Amino acid sequence: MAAVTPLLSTRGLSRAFGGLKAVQEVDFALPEGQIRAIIGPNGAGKTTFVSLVCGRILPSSGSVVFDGRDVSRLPAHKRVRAGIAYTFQITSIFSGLTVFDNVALAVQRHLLDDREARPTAHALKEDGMAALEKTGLAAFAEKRAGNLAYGHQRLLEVAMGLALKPRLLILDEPTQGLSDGEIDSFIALVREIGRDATVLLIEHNMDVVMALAERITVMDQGRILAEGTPAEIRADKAVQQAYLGG
Amino acid sequence: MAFGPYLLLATLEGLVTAAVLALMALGLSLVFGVMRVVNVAHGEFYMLGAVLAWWFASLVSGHPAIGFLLALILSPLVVAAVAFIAERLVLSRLNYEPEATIVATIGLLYILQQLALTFYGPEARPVQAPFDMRISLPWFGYSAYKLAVIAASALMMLATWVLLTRTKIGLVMRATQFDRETAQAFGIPVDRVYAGVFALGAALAAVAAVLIVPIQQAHYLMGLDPLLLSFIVVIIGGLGSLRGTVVAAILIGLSDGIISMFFSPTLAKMLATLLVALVLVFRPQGLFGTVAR
Amino acid sequence: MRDARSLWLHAAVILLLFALNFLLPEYHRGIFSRVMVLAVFAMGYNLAFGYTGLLSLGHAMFFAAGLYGTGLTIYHLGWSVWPALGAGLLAGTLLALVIGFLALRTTGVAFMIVTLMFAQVFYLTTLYFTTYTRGEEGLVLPQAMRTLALPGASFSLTDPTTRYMAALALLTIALGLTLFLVRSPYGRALIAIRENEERMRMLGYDVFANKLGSVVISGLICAAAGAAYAVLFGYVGSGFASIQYSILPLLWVLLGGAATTLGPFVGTLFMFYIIDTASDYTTAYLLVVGLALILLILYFPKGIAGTVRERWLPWLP
Amino acid sequence: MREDRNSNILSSSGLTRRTALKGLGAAAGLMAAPGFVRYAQAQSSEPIRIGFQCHRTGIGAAYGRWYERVTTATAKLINDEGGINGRPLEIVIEDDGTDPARGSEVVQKFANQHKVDLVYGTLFSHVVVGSAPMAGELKIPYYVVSEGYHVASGKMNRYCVQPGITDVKAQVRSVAPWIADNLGKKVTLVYPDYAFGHDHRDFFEPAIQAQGGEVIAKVPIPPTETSFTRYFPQIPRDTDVIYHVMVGPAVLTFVKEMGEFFGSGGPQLFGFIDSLEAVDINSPGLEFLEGSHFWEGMPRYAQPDQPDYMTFYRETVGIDENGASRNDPQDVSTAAHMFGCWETLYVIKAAMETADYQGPDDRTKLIEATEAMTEMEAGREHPQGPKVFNGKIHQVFGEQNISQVKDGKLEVVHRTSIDDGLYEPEADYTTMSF
Repeated sequence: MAAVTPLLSTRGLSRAFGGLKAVQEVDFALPEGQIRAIIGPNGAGKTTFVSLVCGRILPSSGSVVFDGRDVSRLPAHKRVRAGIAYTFQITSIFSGLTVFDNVALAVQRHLLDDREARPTAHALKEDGMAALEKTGLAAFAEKRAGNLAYGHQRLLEVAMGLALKPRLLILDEPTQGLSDGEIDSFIALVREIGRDATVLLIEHNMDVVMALAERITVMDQGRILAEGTPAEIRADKAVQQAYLGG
Repeated sequence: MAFGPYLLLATLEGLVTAAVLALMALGLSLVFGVMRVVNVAHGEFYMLGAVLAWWFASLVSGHPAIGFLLALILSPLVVAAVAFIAERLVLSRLNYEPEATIVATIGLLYILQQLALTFYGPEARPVQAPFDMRISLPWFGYSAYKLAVIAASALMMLATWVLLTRTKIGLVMRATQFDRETAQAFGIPVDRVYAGVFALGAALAAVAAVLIVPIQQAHYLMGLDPLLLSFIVVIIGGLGSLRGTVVAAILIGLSDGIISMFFSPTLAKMLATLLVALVLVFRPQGLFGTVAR
Repeated sequence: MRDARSLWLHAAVILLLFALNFLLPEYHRGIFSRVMVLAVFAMGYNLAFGYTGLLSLGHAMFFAAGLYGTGLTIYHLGWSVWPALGAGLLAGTLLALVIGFLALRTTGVAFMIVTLMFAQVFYLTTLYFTTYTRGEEGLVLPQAMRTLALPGASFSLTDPTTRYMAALALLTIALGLTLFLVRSPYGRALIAIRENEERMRMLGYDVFANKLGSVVISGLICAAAGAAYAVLFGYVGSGFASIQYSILPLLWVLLGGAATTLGPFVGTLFMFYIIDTASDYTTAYLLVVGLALILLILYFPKGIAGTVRERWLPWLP
Repeated sequence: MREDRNSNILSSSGLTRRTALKGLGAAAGLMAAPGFVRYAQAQSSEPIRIGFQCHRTGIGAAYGRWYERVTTATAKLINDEGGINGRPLEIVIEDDGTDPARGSEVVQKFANQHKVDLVYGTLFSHVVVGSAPMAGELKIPYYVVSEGYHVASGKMNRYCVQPGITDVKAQVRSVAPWIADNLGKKVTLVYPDYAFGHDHRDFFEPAIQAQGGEVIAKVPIPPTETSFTRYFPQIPRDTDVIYHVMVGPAVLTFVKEMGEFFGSGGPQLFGFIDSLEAVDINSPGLEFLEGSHFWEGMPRYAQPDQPDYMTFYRETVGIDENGASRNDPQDVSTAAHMFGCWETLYVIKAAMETADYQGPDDRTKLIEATEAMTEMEAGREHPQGPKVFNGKIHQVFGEQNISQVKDGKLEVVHRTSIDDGLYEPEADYTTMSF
């Protein structure tokens, strides 16, 4: 059991848009159960990298291995069903539907794939409400999602990700635009999620990163610049130069 | 008839179709490109242009060219005015919501058709060509006027191209097309631009109609087929691409004629339509469009 | 709670329509039969357009596939009504599968145009095979063959009451199916695809397959309407495959209210009576129709049922 | 609730109320006359109501307008002459939009709401075929004026009759011998690629072969076409005669482009006037038709030797010597077909009087009386000429005109006999149940 295969790994992962090399030759590994943060300046390729992982875009070269299986050519929806959930950087909820229906869409996907469960109205309700309670949105279940406050919409994003019961949850700048109080409860929420799932977090707010991440990966200009514990990263000269200190 | 002359004939005919189609499609493309409005009534502006052409031409006597020129100037102007009013009264109040504008323009289609039927009547009526000349080729005869239509259409296209790319009006239109909000922020009167574009689009359809009435006749139901064809041209050509529109119009004009050399005509139409549909299926952005959003 | 309310409402509508068979004057009873069949066409269209957000301009081909699938097997092969209806449904469903598979590679306006063109090919096909279809002139199905055999009895579909009841039965099935679908997880997924396709993909949904499913079911319902039209009204002609019959269901649905279960019926009925009433008062009734459309869309942009839902009954499905 | 609306419907059609009033007046006048006492006692003076399914809008509107004018004029005349069985005739008009589905609805409306005695007047074949099933189901007589072969084919039903105009099969067979004798034996057919065109193709080929001629090429033209030049190369060089029959608004283009293509050196032309109904033969571009021949059901231009009843007919329906409206010389009539309305109404009148028609209960008697008709003499009731009715196939047969364009006018050069057009009946409606 010494050499545990990581839940997620990439090898030589690259993606170019026209002449711009957004992600170059990234080798990355994420063991099961970890909360990992990816940081880096704007345009470092963080979002492109996680998009390659979850399949929103396809790589120019390189591979993505999830749970021991090469998923590089798998379309996004199949990766999601394999256990990779992604929450959007820009809030992308179904604003015309109720909060409950938003979550129910994720729950029913999960239930449909689970051989033992069936998407009965009862099971939908139970799992959906559970995800809403976890994120503190249960009171708004019947409200139109588009009418929620911005912070709540961000939480709803997370709740949808959660309801998929993923093995890997990718959060793309989840705290952007949240108030300090909201951030605190958000940190608590992610900690709790981290107990069951592996979390990959893109985050600008260093307080959040330091509070949550077990390890940190730093990206710059499409490459991995450094990787280590929060303390190691804080001490890394190259990181300080490229990012923290400027 | 030998293959060579036959091909020549099919090509000439294809070009005439393409010339008229390109003009009409250009109008549709402008409206769609700038305003994002699917104008189902575009074919009726074409019809109105033809009907008015007959009316203006019948007002004057003397050489047929006088009546024709009068129609060529006045008919597009009147059609543009009608379109302008319709835009101000109806479309602008719908906020250019795509589905709502489809219904509204279908309503407009019914209204224009009924007015034409009531005031113009159900007959097909011709307008005399400004000149009457038959070019005798060794294998067949051909109307010189048809060749003139190709030239006139090319000229109109060129003028539109200059308007769009070389003048301030064109710049304003392109800015509005690119980003409505920003254009507004820069003080561009988006409302007036929209009404103007809608009127211009209708006027182009009317010009196409005036050119065609000496060949085909004005009839109150003449709008539907060209409407469908110009929709196809606009999409195949790629949205907002003037070059694409012209190429697609020629492609569709020619394919129709040339395929019909080899198959029974109805089968040819089926095959040509299927072919164009499949082009679109495998290249949804059209021939010259950038990837659609 | 909201489920029960909407179930009651739909049951009440069906009951009312049942009662109208006995209350309506003969002419209007006949009209209702026809409107119910065409409303099923609109309901099929609504599933693709209203709920899934697929603006097709080619649904006439699915209606016509049902019409011809049923009509030609009766006329040329002498099939009885049930197997002929089966042939119509099969024709429409298969066609929808193929067309959906191709056309769904495109989106937005390109989808609209591609469907329009495929429908045009279908229309020309009905003309090309004039030897069998009699093209635009069409075929009359012999009265004697329009007999519906049920266990223990057989009914002539040329009888007004039978026709009304058959149309009502079809409407009930289509309405029930729509209601069931839109309240099922699948229906929720379709609505969500309309709202935000990318998000659905990232929730693990195969968007293409779901849309294809929607087009196929939509095609099936439209074909059912076409097949029923053939046996109930005894006429099969290529006019039903023309572009006009692709635009009509769009119009009916938008008038009645897109993405509402009852909207298609309300819209079809409304549109019919505008034309019928206007033509009583003026020969220029198209003018009235045109004006009515514009006024409706200006003041009731969500359609009739859509406006009712928005202003008064938010629970309406 | 709908009942009281009826009055509006009638007055809205404008002519119907006038017609009805005049009819009533005339009927009242006649009833005062001694000879009519018998009728006055036996009959009610309730009008006989005829539902006129009219192509007011849609592709048939140009025909529809003239069908309406002729119908109005004929109804007025019949009423002035004392009506039918002493009862005035009232025409109720509904527009079918030249659409088969709407046509079927209109039949329903006539039968169930207007409660007319019969439905009449449809021209376009697809509307007839679309409406006929409903007429059969509602058991209401359906008198069409369509010239299609649909009625004679036996595919309609017992209620559907065509007693006022010869069908296309007979028309085609009538003209074939003359074409073979006078224009040439090698014929190329140009026709629209749908049912109407296919009828011409299928009926003409055997007819010309019987005369020792042959069809050397067939050029079908798709119905959505608006430009035709590219099809002309398919016409073989050794063609003697081009037989052309096109309908719809694009026909003028067709004829014009044919002129441009062939110039003066082309083959002979024989066309069906259907192409140019409601179109002035002197329209710009049609000059090259000079010298070519046309089938005409009834001559458009007044002929020098025409009988008095034809002159009377032309005056009554309001057309001048050029076949245009007397109020507007630009408004050219559909003379070759619209006489069928006149004759059909007179057939209805005759059949009703024979059957002693009282009301809807006598509808089957009316059909039987129509079926029993055989010869119809030329005259006021049948200005187009003598006719023979075949009750088995519900179809009438008449003489046809072949006219030549001379000095921009159509001059009748030959009149076919009824026998030229007769063919073996393929059906027998009289054995079918009501």
